Amino acid sequence: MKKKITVRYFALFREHAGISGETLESDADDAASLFEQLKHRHGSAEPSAHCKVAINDEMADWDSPLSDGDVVLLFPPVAGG
Amino acid sequence: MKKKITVRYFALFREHAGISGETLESDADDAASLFEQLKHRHGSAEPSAHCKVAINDEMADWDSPLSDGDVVLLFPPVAGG
Amino acid sequence: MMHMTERPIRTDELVDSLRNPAAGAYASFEGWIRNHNDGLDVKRLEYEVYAPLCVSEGTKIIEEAHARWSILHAECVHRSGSLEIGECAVWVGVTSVHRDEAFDACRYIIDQVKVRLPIWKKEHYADGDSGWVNCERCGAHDGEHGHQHDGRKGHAR
Amino acid sequence: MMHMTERPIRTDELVDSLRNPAAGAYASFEGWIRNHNDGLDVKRLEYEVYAPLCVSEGTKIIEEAHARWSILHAECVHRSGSLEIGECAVWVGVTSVHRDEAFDACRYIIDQVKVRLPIWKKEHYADGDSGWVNCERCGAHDGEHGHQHDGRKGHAR
Repeated sequence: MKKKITVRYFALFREHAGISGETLESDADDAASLFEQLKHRHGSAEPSAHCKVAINDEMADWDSPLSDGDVVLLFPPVAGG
Repeated sequence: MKKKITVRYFALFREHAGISGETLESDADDAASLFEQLKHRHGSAEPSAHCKVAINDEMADWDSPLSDGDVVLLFPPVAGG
Repeated sequence: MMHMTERPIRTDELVDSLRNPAAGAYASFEGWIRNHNDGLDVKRLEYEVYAPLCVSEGTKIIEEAHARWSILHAECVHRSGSLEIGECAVWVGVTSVHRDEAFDACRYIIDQVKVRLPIWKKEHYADGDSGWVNCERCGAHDGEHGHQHDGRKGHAR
Repeated sequence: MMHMTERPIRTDELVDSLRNPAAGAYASFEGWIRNHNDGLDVKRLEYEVYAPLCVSEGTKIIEEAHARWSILHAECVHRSGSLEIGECAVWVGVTSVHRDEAFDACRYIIDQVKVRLPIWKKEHYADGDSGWVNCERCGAHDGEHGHQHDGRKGHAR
């Protein structure tokens, strides 16, 4: 089932995508699937343990389910030092 | 053999002795013996592991030998915190 | 509390906000912009942040520190935007009755802030080049996405 | 370097003396005069020091820290004389490239300073009484020397 998802890209992901965010239709069940579907955008080959995701301004796991209307934030690895 | 030793008392030891220092003749071979001889002054029963001694402005051990003319500093335990 | 700011961090004012007659120990940490990284000559850094989550996650970290150690106050402030060499990027301050707790909580907070807050830094080098720091751990491989690489860190100029 | 001072410790000026474009981390510790100790209401503290040995032993401690960790600068300043509640009695500041070393060296320096420097503190209590802190560990027993005791810490009023 198609859901309306708003995606926001940060830092390197934003530079790769050339946009800071977009709203799209997706049948992805979880955050990992969405990340995979959007790899042509954010430029990362796979959901790495070092990348993070937030859903509706809460940190989330990659296997978190997605619902219609969710705002998904895709975070490349943080600087860490 | 008698040696001329200058002793300085600090903090509690100075308050006990009622003087900050004195020059005296002593036959003490080491700092521990001198400390023992002066217990009526500094008020401490024995050279405790928590008390320290310095000889001629260098930290010293209790078994350090004493020489004629030495300046011996008797330190009660430091505040430590 | 966790705070984000685009303005210089005034640590003298921040420490005043922690003063408390019951406090015997104040441990603090500051991260400063240094002029080199991985052998490269750094001219300035840009911090991109997602402030809402920085504040909520940072506040969670500080609450964890309070739960774990007997401390009086703990605060953290992080900069965003463009920073010059020597500027303070992050400050953590912790007070407690005795020093053990202040040290341990201060260390915990900066360690967690560094790995959990959505903050990214882009280094600008002496030769005009730039690169996102640490992004190579992400799994973004050269050639899989159609942008220019400088070959140094696998990232865009 | 180790410094002793009878004047208020200005940590803002001290941290400026450590600034270095190569430094990425600044860890610091301050000991503040707190208003209580062992359940007693403290009004002020007097620090008696033997400055020549404080400086030489403190400098030795800082040299040990330099030998043990890769740090850029380390400084320590300790007050002497009469201090009010909230005043800074001791400051340690350490800079390094990365934070591990700054934290570890800072902790080492304050721990060693507290046990090795000839510094004694006398607390003055709300009721007018006073006592040397920690002196009970010394082995000075009540009644063996002819002075007044207040029975609290085994020490003179």
